[in-house]
Amino acid sequence: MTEADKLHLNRESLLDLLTQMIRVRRFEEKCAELYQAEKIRGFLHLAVGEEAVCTGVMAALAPEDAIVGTYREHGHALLRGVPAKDIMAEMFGKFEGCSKGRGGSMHLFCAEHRFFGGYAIVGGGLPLAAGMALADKMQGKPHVTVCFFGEGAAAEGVFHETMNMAALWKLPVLFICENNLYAMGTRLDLSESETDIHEKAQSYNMRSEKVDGMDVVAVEAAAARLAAMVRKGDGPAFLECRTYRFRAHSMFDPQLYRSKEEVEEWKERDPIKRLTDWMASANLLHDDDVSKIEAEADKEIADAVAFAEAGQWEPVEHMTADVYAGATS
Amino acid sequence: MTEADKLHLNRESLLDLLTQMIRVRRFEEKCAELYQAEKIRGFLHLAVGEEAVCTGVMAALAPEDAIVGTYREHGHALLRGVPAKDIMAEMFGKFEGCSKGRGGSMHLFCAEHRFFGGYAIVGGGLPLAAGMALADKMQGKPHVTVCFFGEGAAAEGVFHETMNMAALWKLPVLFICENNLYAMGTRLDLSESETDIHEKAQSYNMRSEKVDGMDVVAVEAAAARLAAMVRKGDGPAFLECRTYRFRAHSMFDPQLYRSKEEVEEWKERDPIKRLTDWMASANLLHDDDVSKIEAEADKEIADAVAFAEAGQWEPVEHMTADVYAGATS
Amino acid sequence: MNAAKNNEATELTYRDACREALRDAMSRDERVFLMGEDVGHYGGCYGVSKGLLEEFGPERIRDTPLSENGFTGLGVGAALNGMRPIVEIMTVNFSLLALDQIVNNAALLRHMSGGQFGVPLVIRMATGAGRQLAAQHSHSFEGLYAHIPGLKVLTPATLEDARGMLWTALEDPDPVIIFEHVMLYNMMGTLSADAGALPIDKAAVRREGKDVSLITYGGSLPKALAAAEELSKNGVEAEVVDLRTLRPLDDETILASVRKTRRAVIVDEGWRTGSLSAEISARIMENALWDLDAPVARVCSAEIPIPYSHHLEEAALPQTPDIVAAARGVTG
Amino acid sequence: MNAAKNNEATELTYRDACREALRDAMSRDERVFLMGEDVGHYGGCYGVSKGLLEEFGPERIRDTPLSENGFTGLGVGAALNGMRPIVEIMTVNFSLLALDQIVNNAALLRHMSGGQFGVPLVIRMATGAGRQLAAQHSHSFEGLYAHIPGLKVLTPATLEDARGMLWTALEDPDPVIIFEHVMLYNMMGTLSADAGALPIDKAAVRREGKDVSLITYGGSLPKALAAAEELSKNGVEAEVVDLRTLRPLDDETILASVRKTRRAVIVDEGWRTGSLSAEISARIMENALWDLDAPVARVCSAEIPIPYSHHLEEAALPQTPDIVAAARGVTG
Ligand SMILES: Cc1ncc(C[n+]2csc(CCOP(=O)(O)OP(=O)(O)O)c2C)c(N)n1
Ligand SMILES: Cc1ncc(C[n+]2csc(CCOP(=O)(O)OP(=O)(O)O)c2C)c(N)n1
Ligand SMILES: [Mg+2]
Ligand SMILES: [Mg+2]
Repeated sequence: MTEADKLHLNRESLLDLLTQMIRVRRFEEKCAELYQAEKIRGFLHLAVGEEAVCTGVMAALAPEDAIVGTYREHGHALLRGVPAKDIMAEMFGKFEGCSKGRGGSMHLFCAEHRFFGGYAIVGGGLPLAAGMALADKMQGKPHVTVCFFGEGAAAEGVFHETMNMAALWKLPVLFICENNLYAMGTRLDLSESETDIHEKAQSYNMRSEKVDGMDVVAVEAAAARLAAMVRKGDGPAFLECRTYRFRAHSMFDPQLYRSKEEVEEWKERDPIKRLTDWMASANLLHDDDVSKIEAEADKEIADAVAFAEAGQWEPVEHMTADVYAGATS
Repeated sequence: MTEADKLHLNRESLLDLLTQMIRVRRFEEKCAELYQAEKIRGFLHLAVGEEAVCTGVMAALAPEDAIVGTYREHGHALLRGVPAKDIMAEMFGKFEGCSKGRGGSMHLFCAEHRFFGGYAIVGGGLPLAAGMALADKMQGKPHVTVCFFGEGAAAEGVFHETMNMAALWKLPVLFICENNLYAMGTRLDLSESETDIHEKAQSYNMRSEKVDGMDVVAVEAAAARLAAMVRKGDGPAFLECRTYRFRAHSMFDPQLYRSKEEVEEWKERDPIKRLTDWMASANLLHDDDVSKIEAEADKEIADAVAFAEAGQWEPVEHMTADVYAGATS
Repeated sequence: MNAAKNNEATELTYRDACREALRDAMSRDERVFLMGEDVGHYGGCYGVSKGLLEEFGPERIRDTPLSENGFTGLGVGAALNGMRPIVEIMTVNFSLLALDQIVNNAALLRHMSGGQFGVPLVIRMATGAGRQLAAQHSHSFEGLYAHIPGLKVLTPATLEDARGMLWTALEDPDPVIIFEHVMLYNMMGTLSADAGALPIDKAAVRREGKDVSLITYGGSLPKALAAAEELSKNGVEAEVVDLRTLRPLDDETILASVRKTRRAVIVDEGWRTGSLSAEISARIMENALWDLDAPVARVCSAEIPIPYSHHLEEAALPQTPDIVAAARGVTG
Repeated sequence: MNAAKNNEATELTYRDACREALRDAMSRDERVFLMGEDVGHYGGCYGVSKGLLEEFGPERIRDTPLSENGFTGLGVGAALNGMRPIVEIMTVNFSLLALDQIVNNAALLRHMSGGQFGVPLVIRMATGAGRQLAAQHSHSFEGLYAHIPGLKVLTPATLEDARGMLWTALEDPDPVIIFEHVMLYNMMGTLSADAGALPIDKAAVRREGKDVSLITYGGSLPKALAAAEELSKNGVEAEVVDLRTLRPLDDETILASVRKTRRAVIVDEGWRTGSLSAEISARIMENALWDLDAPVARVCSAEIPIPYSHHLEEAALPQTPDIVAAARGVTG
């Protein structure tokens, strides 16, 4: 992080970032357990190791901003304010879930917090986010639509179609590329002739930057700066966050495509560890801070699990509701 | 054209370029007439004004190279060696046509000359061309696949998907962008945030250049140079040819989107006029050269029209042939 | 072309009726805008939106780059976030490029989000053959769209419907796809000056008859009506049912007609196998089998890429004589 | 897993059978290569191609970027120019991104070029629901592909077919799409060591019966067979027809069975409206109406985006009890 960024740092805001990252980490670790226990099913994509990205970006946004995410979006939903219990119930497939149990891990939605989903077609959320931004612009609303996606999406044609239209029409959208170097088992340099994703956005004449995605403070600073520009009407912006997932792509993945050493190397840069260490070295961390945060997170998560456990199954007769508004199909 | 290019110019090769451009021009002007006479139907897209591109590029290729074109491909087919009569019969919808009358103006095909078509989904020919190049590469064949398309195609997602894979896998494909500044009625700057198309290809780390598409000698020189590199195994290359169509997009187009003045300005740069003038000024043109070329072209075209007129209609019973190999569906 | 405030009839084309519908929608509701390739400066590939750019400006008559999946996705997003976009896709073949956004996003969103988010998007496109545009511009995929839950699919075949179904579609909270058959654009007719919104969930009996039901939609309606006239000369009175909406299908109207006539011919420009006509036949099988005096017949397109040459294109498509023959087959 | 040169039977999964088919094809013909997302280093999304990268190298087991329309188009081009590509699309929902290349290029090219150019391309993809993968990963679009002239559509539902249909598909001069149902991958069975190529134009009667025909394919075959066993307990002998190939349909086998049993239930995991089941019903209507003792019935998926929660997913799909009930309905 730069000196300028550091100047605005205080214990309170750093503790908050740490708290949020730990909440996400603990939540996802619990999900992994619950998957083993067969409480959560389908595809489960964890972002352990990547918490600095959603944490930093979410800290930079306003409540009226809109979020579009991928199938790896637990942290994004949680930090956006979707209650842990609603997310957990969703992953259990319960009616109390934030998508009534119909979406599961990959399709979290929450209108109240302007969390527009959870999309599992790689790249599919991008034009949708740009369209939301177009709507805001046409309606004169000063909001930002924030669109998260992995670097794998950059190969999809619709990525480019969206970059072009967003730049051409100066749409108020902030693209956040979570570049964790792999798309499932495909390493970036095996799938892109140009691996510097933020340059791709630049080639559309869009403001585009990269940031160390393992440094939550840097992510927050960059996201805040770019979001402010977008909000001002300067058109879209793009932020590539270089990060890494510590766990498998999904629960089915034997990870044949990368070495244990590589994973261990990246774990050295664990964003939680890094912030904790830095705060400690700067005397901003009290002895029991982390354990308190962890305890609170665990409590929240335990409550969420209990809530999910106690939840109902949507009555089968409801199955055909919501295919169309106000009708059973 | 540069001095280096000029050095290799002689009367014979220049006359040939002039001859080819005039053939294409006369052929297309006849098509326009025949459209008015309702002999040719459907969509007819003429490339009058753009002849230097197909003429220059075709002059640079080997017979084993493969061509993939668009719906604006009469000149390409003709200069590739597809007989004028086969093309004309195709446009008449006759059984003797190069696609048996099933394709019409937009879908010319000729296996003998490795003219792989005639595609009318904008951008649709690009991955197909890259796949042909992949096949050549895997089979160790030293051929180049040449893919023509308009600048409008650069907005399609599949353009980018193709650029990426072609560059990533170093495929022997030469992309020729015929940038005539308009996609139907949409001016380039109203559809692209970055209007320098050759830079788009560059952003995939592909060798990419632009050339004055109204200068046939320059086009030939650039295409020959790039084709040689591609053939050598240096991977794909991209050539943007800046050109202009003098006529409407298709025969239905009232051209509301551009001014007569703009068209007139570009007509000043007519590639045929330009080469004629330059050859004359360099004393490379004899007095009756042009009229002789025109007369020969007109003869060829008249024969083609007569052939097409005399052609048969494919028997209706054949209609279901060729949906699958060796079967009526 | 400004509609006077009375019900005097004007003479105009189907294309004009489409344009009037657009103009009306744009005037009524600020949230409505039109987006697609060449809808603005060019005036629309088929001239439907000519003049609207001048009237409503480039923000609301928005020319897009050639990016079908992209701009359709932008339409989905804009609909999600308060606007009422009309996305135009030039030709149904190109819509395959946008199918991901239409199916995987627009159609699924409401259900998948537990009912929280809806997509009030209208997509218009030209469909069908008859203009010698050959294989990549001439198909009929409306039956394919009618397979997708979450979508509604309209096929206006008259000037009234071209004028009247758009507004109802825009008021619908869910994605609606409107197919305009290319051969209808030049069709002349009259429209009452106060012509307005029409329902989008009902089929219409365009001609009453007692001997056989000709069930059709879109570009085949005029052919079916002509066939009915022809049949009438030989004393066969055909009832012509215009589906108008392919999803949801108006079973009631279809079955009532078949129960009355006891014979049905379905006319559908789609390729026969797996076309919408199969679904209608299956529904009749399921609901009115014992009312039938003959097997339900289908007149569809030949299962070939539509050829350029005029005689083959004509031969590939359902034509009035084919309909007459099929009707004679089931009534004979 | 190297097949010994005798006909000893090996115990393996459907997934293994798919892999054996790939390995066999790659070994037989140098022109064959596999291309798709994560087919190489990851080992295939569903593990089908695990180990093949090591065996055949990265040129022939080619990991692609996430570019469905692009790499499918590359497959079309490679097929046009002398290779025999197998393109893998992970899941049928993603194939909508590639539909333009599949329909507008692969399917049309031979006819549109006057017979000059063919596309000997094989596309494989996973289809169907049952793994709680929710709305964007669980649909069944094989009926949609079966609508397209120029394509052939295969749905191997047994180990023998998974092993035997690929090679025949690769020998075919035209584009062939193979659908592998996700719920079949773990199915165990035995395969004779000399199992080899099988025809791709014939349906198979998997169980003989005289009282009702259960006509199905793919992931629904095991369910139909289970239903037949169940029905048998009550003295109803169901004949189970496995379509195997959805385009072209083997009318002869279908109609022979229906003419024999005089009753039919079609089981199809596609959404009911406009599914392949409708086409089969319509063909029975057209060719065997007077042989029927009851209306042809259909058991299909509920017309909803497939939900994540287990109980709703189960409820949305055709299940054995539904098939039993439908068969009782038409035989009762
Ligand atoms: C269009 C599409 N193609 C393929 C897939 C299968 N798939 C799911 S996630 C994934 C990898 C995506 O990688 P990336 O975008 O880098 O995101 P990450 O998973 O690394 O967060 C793939 C190939 C998909 N869901 N959608
Ligand atoms: C995918 C697709 N979208 C739209 C069209 C309709 N269309 C045909 S040509 C054209 C303009 C293409 O412009 P460009 O690529 O610049 O080529 P040009 O016509 O100028 O040679 C359009 C929009 C199409 N054929 N295919
Ligand atoms: Mg990634
Ligand atoms: Mg152009």
